[in-house]
Amino acid sequence: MANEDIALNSEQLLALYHMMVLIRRTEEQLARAHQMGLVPGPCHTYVGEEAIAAGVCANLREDDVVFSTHRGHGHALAKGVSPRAVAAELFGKATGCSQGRGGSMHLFAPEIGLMGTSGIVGPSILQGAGAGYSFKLLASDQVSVAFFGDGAVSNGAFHEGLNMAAIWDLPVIFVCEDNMYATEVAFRDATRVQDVAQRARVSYDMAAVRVDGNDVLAVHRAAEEAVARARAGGGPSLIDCKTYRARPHAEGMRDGGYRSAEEMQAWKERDPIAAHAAWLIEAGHAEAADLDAIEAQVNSTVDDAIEFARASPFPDPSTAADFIFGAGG
Amino acid sequence: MANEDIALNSEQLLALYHMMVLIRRTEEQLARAHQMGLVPGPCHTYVGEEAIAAGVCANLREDDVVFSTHRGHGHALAKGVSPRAVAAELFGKATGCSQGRGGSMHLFAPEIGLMGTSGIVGPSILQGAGAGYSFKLLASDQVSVAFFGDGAVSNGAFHEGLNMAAIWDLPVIFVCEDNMYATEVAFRDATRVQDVAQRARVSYDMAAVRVDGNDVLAVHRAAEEAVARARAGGGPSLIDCKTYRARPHAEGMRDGGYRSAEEMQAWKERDPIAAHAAWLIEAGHAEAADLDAIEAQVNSTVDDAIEFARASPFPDPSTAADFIFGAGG
Amino acid sequence: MREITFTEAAREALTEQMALDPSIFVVGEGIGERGGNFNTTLGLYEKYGPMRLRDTPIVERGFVGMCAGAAMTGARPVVDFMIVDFILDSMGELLNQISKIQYMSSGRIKMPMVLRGCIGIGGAAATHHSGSYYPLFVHIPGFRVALPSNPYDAKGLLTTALTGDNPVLFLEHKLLLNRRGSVPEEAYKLPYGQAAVLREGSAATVVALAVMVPKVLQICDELAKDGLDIEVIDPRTLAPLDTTTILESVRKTGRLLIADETFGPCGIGAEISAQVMEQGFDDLDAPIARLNGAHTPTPYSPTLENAVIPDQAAITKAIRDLVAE
Amino acid sequence: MREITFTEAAREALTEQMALDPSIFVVGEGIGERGGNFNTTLGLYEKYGPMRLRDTPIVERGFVGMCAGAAMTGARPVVDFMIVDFILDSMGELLNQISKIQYMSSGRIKMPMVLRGCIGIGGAAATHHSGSYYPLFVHIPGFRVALPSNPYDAKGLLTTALTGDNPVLFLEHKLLLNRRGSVPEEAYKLPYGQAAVLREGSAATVVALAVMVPKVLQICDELAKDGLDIEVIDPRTLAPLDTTTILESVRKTGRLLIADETFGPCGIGAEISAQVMEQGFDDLDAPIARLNGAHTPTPYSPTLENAVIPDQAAITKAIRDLVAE
Ligand SMILES: Cc1ncc(C[n+]2csc(CCOP(=O)(O)OP(=O)(O)O)c2C)c(N)n1
Ligand SMILES: Cc1ncc(C[n+]2csc(CCOP(=O)(O)OP(=O)(O)O)c2C)c(N)n1
Ligand SMILES: [Mg+2]
Ligand SMILES: [Mg+2]
Repeated sequence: MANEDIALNSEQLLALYHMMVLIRRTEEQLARAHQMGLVPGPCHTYVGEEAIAAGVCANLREDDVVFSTHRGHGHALAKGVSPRAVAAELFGKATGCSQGRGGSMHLFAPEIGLMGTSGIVGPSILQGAGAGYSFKLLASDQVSVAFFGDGAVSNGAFHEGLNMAAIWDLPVIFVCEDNMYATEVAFRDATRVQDVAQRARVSYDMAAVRVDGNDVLAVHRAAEEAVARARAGGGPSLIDCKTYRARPHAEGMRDGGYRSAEEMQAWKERDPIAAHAAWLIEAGHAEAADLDAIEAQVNSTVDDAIEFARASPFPDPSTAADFIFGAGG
Repeated sequence: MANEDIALNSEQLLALYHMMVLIRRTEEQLARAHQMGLVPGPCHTYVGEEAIAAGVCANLREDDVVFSTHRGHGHALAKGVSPRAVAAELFGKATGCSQGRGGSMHLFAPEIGLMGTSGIVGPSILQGAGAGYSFKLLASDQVSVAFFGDGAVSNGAFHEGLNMAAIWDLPVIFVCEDNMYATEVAFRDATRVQDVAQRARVSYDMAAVRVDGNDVLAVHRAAEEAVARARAGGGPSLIDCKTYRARPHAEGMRDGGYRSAEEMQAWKERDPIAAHAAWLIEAGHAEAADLDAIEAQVNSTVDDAIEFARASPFPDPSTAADFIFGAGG
Repeated sequence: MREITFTEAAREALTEQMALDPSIFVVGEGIGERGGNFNTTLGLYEKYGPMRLRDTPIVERGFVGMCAGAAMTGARPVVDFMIVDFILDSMGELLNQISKIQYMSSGRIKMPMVLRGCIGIGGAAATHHSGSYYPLFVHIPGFRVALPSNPYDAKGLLTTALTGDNPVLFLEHKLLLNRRGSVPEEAYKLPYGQAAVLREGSAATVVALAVMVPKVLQICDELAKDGLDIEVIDPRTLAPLDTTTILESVRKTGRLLIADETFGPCGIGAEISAQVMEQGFDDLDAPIARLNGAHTPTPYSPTLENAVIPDQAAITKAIRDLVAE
Repeated sequence: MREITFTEAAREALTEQMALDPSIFVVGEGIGERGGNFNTTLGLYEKYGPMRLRDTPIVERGFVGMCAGAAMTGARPVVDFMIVDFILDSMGELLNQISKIQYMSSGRIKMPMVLRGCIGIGGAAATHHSGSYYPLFVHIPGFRVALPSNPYDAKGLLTTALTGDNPVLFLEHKLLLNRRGSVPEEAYKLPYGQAAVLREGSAATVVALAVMVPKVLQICDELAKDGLDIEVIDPRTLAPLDTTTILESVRKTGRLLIADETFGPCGIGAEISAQVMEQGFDDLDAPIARLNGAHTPTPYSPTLENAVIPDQAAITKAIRDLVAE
């Protein structure tokens, strides 16, 4: 656990903990709801990877923007979308953040900078670059964050998106969540070079750093630097976060076969929440009771969110084709 | 001019010269024909870049395959397509290598391994990888060559194609013709990293070398190694050839504005044909008269080709929709 | 005859042809050891290993373009998209290369390639996993498009695709995958461009596509109880499209409805309607009708999802309206 | 009124709106200092510099996806494809993202984006530089599609596109670029979904698209000398499509031909035919006819190229046949 030069105060350190626990509990409840048939569509959870969304988004303003993936619940929550709005969306309810149009893979809350999660691998990188283009064009100091998995690294969108951001010096932070697998295809089989940060540096001349994605402080520090650089007009960065997903690719899918029990166990021992909890206590930022209190508070928030989702109405079928077009030609 | 360790005999060295001159004269005549309205469509010449096609293709067997670009006359000739078939194709005649269907950007001679030039930037890289896949699957020792320009390097096809060839160890030689411009967009504006060989090594872990693309012997040597590696099952290579196009992007387009007279002049002094001629004489492989004889022979071949093209019939309009489908479902 | 599912039937075609033709290989995400997200390649990796069952990175454009090169040089690629929405990143390779190379090379290069994937709306898959897209490939010259509605057709049409020279889109509606039907154990080919008359009738003709076929057939059984005999035609392939069979039917019934889950504008229904107009105008006793899904991206929530597809009530009404015209 | 070319008219619209709206920027290959391969941005780089006239590497997918993100966050991108065939590499971004984001976000994110490029067959450009593709964007929900046939419409439709919230395909037939016409100097908007009746007549209605408009008009002037008065309609936008004007005309003439250079199957002619069938069946005195280019990749040689497009003789014959039916 990185603990040199921690510039964060206890409140901020506990906020990171709070966010990670919030994501974890929400995901666990959504997984349960999925098993019970309350989530009608697919559900990709973020369990095990919470440190990344929490560590990155803690550095963002509300008017900064995030473009996310099929595994986007954690990004949505960390960007400030309420657990109610996320849960209701997965339940297919009118009160969901996408009014029931989207589900797990299409979460939208543009008012607070969540510009969408996506069922297609790749576009978040390009759209993230494009928001950076907007901000530079309009002389805003907003920044843009594009999350993507190791599965996107071999895709042309990675190559084209990073290159554009680099040559035009765009205020974008590319966050690679390398959890070693794309569904069941191992990253080591998808490319010979898994050091994504090195590729960003050598092929695109982009500032890039590789961090332990299960260490929320390491992620936070890398993101803080990257955000500051982008906001100051210093151009894009890439943060290559090595992590692991603790649950199957999607709820209801098998989890064995392609990865070993030992591997899963080894990563379980590196759980980002447990590690941060231990560090908080050790470093004197909190006592066990403080963490228990956070846990309790989160549990009631998430229970409320699930209950809200359950009780909310389904969208009115007559609205199914609304909003395809905006104003004008 | 690289002259250490030349493993080629005089005949081979003169053959390289012959091929370069053949390409040059054919291009010059096609450019003239274009000005006269005899080439009805676009015409991108290879003048100034002859050393690359000549140096690479001299290492290929007839059953090896080449996938080329919009600037593909040189590749076609070097792969063995007759000047008659190339010229007639550009004239839109039934005797052209694509029977008049293709023109400058769609030259096909699959019988001798010219699998097509392309009006779209990028696909040659992917198709080249795919032929390598075939050869590996079918346990053939054929190899595949994909030519592409600096303009293709930032495209997703480069990233996806090189990566696939690398992870699956395919017998493919990627030949980048970096002539510093894509139409009028400079390579230095298209990416911050113009060392394409380094990118191939670092991002895809592929054998790669950077060569003077105007030095036919340097290109030949690099290609010889790459072909031998591919044929022996050693996987793909990239050859990054730095070169310059001596004429406008396409015939009829302006050539000033985006590049300076000094730059053009400096490269003119590095003309690959003149350089090879000087070296051949200096190294005692030929006398001026030998080169003159080659020149004379080429001139008559090319005159014949243009005359053949001019005299050939246009295709029968009733065949315009033939050959869309092959046999079966 | 034994009954097997749609997926099993298609897999049987693939298995048989892979045994016969060593140049066939499959690419896709998870089609190797995993056997495919929809079990399209289950058990094949163990037999044939990674060169013939090639798990890929997520590079749809890349592997489609790669397969084009492979098809041009003696191999016979099968691209398994899992969900056909992922095909869109490869449209350049498909529309500008794969569909054109036989033509541009004057038939000297073949392009034997199968492009398969699941289509259709269902299961709250939402808008990135619910597309169909077949009208796009009918519009562009150079593709064969197969749209089987049952296990028998799935096996026969896939076998034809795996033995011909052409790029074939083989599209599997996700709600049909587990449907069972009688399928011969031996290999057989079904011709492209030959529709199936699945039900004879005289009151009207319904051309139904993919998942609409079983839906329409069931409704017509109900309508028959009211004395309405509807003829039901499944074109089975959309390119080529068997207009002859449709025209013959319309000559008899005078009325035509095309029922298609995907979008109406410039869709298959429009094409069939225009062709029947051109060649069977005098046979028509009523305007040709089209029934399509709503012209909107596909929403997630079941209440919205149900609202965008033609349901039983809508189909029944469309047929009754047609007959009443 | 002064006469200017199609290209000048469209450039004027862009120039005017760029002056008014600092969030407009253009991306493309050679649209910066060079002013665009077709002079679409000539003179603008000097005024606005590289952030607003952005020369790009050859990354069609990349810059289209990039522009999606820009449009979502307050900018107004204009993507200049030069030749629209290059659009195909970006179909994933277009069909799965750009057309869907307003819908998926329930209208909270706008997608103001213009996608422009040259279409059409001509000049022996061959198969990679001769495509049109508009039926694809009419089939998929979420796009506006403008297909101007003259300078006046070009300026008005582009101005509307540059001031609305939606993704607009603005397609410029390469053989129309140098045609001249009267164009007001001030800015004006033309509504989408409003066809123009360019010639009144009673013998038959011809709906003509893009380059077919001047061709058809010229032929109809000839036919008028034989006493044949043909009504000619230019839909101007294909999405939305003004069926009302077409139906009104058919009510009068009873006969309809759709003349379109690009492919027939699942094309615009099919859609118009099907709609008129559905809503104007009783007005028809003859089957609706379609005239399209041959369903083949575009060949290079002039003799072949001419054979795949509907020429004067074919158009004349199609109109005469229709009237004679
Ligand atoms: C273009 C595209 N191809 C295929 C898929 C199917 N798919 C969904 S998630 C996924 C794996 C993604 O892996 P990665 O990017 O590493 O993210 P992770 O699931 O590991 O978080 C795949 C292949 C898709 N969504 N988009
Ligand atoms: C996908 C695509 N986009 C744009 C074009 C238009 N175009 C034709 S050649 C060219 C420049 C190519 O540059 P490069 O690859 O460096 O080859 P060079 O012409 O220098 O040999 C461009 C942009 C194209 N053919 N394909
Ligand atoms: Mg992953
Ligand atoms: Mg170049």
